[in-house]
Amino acid sequence: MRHRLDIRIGPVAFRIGSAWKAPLDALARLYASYPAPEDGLADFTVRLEPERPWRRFIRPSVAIRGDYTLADAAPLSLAHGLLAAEMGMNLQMALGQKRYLLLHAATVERDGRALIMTGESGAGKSTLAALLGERGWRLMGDEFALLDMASGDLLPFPRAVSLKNGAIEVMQAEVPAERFGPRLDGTPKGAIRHMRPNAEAIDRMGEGATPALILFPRFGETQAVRGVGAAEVFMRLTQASTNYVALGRDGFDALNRLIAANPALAIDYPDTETAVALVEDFWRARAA
Amino acid sequence: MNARLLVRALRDPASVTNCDWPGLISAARAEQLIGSLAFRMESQPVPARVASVFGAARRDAAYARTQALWEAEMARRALAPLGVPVILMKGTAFHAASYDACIGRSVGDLDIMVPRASLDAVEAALIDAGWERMKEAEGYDDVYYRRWMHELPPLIHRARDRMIDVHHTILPLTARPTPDAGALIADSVELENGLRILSPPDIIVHAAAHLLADGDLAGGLRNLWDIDRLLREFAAADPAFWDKLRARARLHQLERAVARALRLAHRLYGTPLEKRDSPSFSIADRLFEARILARNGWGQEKRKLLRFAFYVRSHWLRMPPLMLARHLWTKATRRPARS
Amino acid sequence: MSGTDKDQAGGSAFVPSRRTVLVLGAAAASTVVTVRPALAQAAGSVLNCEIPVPGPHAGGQYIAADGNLVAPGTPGAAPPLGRALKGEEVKSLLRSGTTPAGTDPTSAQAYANYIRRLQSGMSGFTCYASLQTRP
Amino acid sequence: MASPVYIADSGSAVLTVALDGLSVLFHAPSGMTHIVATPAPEILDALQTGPADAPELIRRLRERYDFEGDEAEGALHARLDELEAAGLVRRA
Repeated sequence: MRHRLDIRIGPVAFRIGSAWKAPLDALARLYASYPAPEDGLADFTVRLEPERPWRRFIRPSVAIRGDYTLADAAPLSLAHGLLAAEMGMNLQMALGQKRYLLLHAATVERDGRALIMTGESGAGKSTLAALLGERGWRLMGDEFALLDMASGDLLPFPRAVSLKNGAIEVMQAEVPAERFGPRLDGTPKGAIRHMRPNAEAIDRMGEGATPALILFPRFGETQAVRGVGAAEVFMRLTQASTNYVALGRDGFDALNRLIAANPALAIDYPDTETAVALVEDFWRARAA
Repeated sequence: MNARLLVRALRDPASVTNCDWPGLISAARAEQLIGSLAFRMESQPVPARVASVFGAARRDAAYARTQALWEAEMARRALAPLGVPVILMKGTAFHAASYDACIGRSVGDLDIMVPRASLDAVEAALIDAGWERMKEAEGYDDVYYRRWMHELPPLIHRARDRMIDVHHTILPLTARPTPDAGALIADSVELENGLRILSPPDIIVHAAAHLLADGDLAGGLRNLWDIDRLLREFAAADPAFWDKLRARARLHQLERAVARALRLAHRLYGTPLEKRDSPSFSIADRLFEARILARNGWGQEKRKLLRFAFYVRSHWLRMPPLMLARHLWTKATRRPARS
Repeated sequence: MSGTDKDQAGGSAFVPSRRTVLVLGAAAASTVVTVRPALAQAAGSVLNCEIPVPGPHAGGQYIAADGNLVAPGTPGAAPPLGRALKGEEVKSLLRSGTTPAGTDPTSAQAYANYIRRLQSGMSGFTCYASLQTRP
Repeated sequence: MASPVYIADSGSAVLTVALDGLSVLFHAPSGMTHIVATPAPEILDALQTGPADAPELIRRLRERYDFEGDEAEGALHARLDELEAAGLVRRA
């Protein structure tokens, strides 16, 4: 490949190759303060390449490929190359990660204990985690939680937060401009802007935490809280995991340990500020 | 071409110490050999990150094995009432027999072979047990399969999302060699659970036919790795193996494919051959080798023209010229396919 | 492992301490749910995907109201869409019946049913699966 | 047709964890996880004594439980079909 960039996020190292320079330049700026992987080693390779050879120049379209590729993936325009790179890394995690139990969840940490938030896309977990990450919590990740099956600890995966539509303004009010990537309008998911986590999240990205509480947040509803039974938590977490089935007995044991040791709550919230307040309340109650 | 590095690592794990690790890993993943490589490299000193990639690949291979054997078991349960011989083929067979070739071997679909006369009953029993016809096999393709192919249109299990290919011989009926399906079944070997596998020489003949007389050599590195592992094991277990292999290759009209497979395995993986097989490597052999190695360290396919030539060859092998023309015409006059 | 381990014994964990009433359930009710690989759900958030309607193997066939492929020109059936539907289009078609650009409501219904009947291994299946809401 | 005889895997092949009213099973031979509701675990347990057909299973279950409803055998067949489809029981 013509251009190459290596990035390490938490325990995972990526090698990203691209037929164009621009997407990798944008990626390098976004991940400026992240450590490089040791000796150019990588867990996964991402390739940004033209769908057909001539599409490198004529109406360039970026196909998202790599060690693991999905047949139905549609290409993105070159203007959205940064998003393509992010999607490529996520895709490797979703399809290829077999070292940790991977949960499609956001995690934040305080005093060595982690809060897991999971829900379907659009539930607001990403924004909520990003906001908590600016308000006294350490952001461990907004998209994937990595559960170490031997220790039961969660490992950070603090990739750049992917903010969509309304969430962009919410975070711009909170975070200095230099931590944002370019605003990408008209992507398949609407407007997207990436935000680099703060220095603490990056400096401590090698440091895990013990899970303490599982939340199922849902944005845009009247405020409501209910406890979630263990069987439902089990079902929801297996559905939030791309690799649960492939991990066999180890995954089964790890998930059951996680569920047995942690209370779980479903929260509906009308706006992010309410959610932050709710989280603080639960956390105090959990600590007490 | 990092496929070469992959071949070297499989052949002689100790020889790769300070190499392009990401290139090796990507090439191995693209060729579906990452599990085999991970086991080959298990006792080699490698950087920690590489060791963890290999560790995860070994875990994944264990899952692949469980899944493959379970699909075979579910097919066994579905077909047991019919009382017909059910022969496991390819990767599932290697796992079921615990041949060395199964170490780290990934398995895609379940391939089985049954007597041609039982095809309808087998298909009905599978459908009864939750397998379904795939919608895309309807219409022209379905007719084509049933009339000319060596297998039924693939079925997929509605709950487990796994495909089964039901064969009645090892090459399409339109191909020029005509393997002796009756002999394949008659000489098959029964496993403990009642399922069967082909006899060792027939396993090699089938692997060679699949690699060289049927497809376009996609996955060729893995097929040859299978052949290498199997030959080493079979030859060590049975001093008369080479004679048997020669006889079976002749019986199934696949002497050329078997001989070339042996030369390629010897060339790439150093497979020890019988003294009498002089592996002189022809220009045609070199083309096969180049096609099999057409993968770079980013996991990309290289040598597009050569790949295309082998794709055309695969159709040529399968069909007489007139039929090929009709087949391509039918395909071409359809709505242009999106890829 | 001993058979008396309360949490993890296949054998004795269900021997009740007192006589309980066992409900065998209605013939139609289901008591077994199998955890399936959830690649799809998470892929939805990492992927921009599309679904050809119908897939490349349909070869010009039409799509009946129930989503099945039928011979070209079948009355009441929708012609091939000729383009792939974007993930977001499919989502709004399936959830709220929003007709994709360039289609009429009757055809859109046929396309929706075609997509609902996609199976693993077919073009567009992964995309479709990724758009499913969770129960 | 004679009533088929069913076999379940031995207890060591299945790990069971009870979670508020339901059970999650890890079935080692398939690597699959099943979430099951009553009476599935009770049926699997009753088969641990050895293979049985439906009338025998009902006899075994009656030793431990009272039944609700009278169509026991029909409902039991439906449950056995589900367990068979999941691969948790097989026919002898």
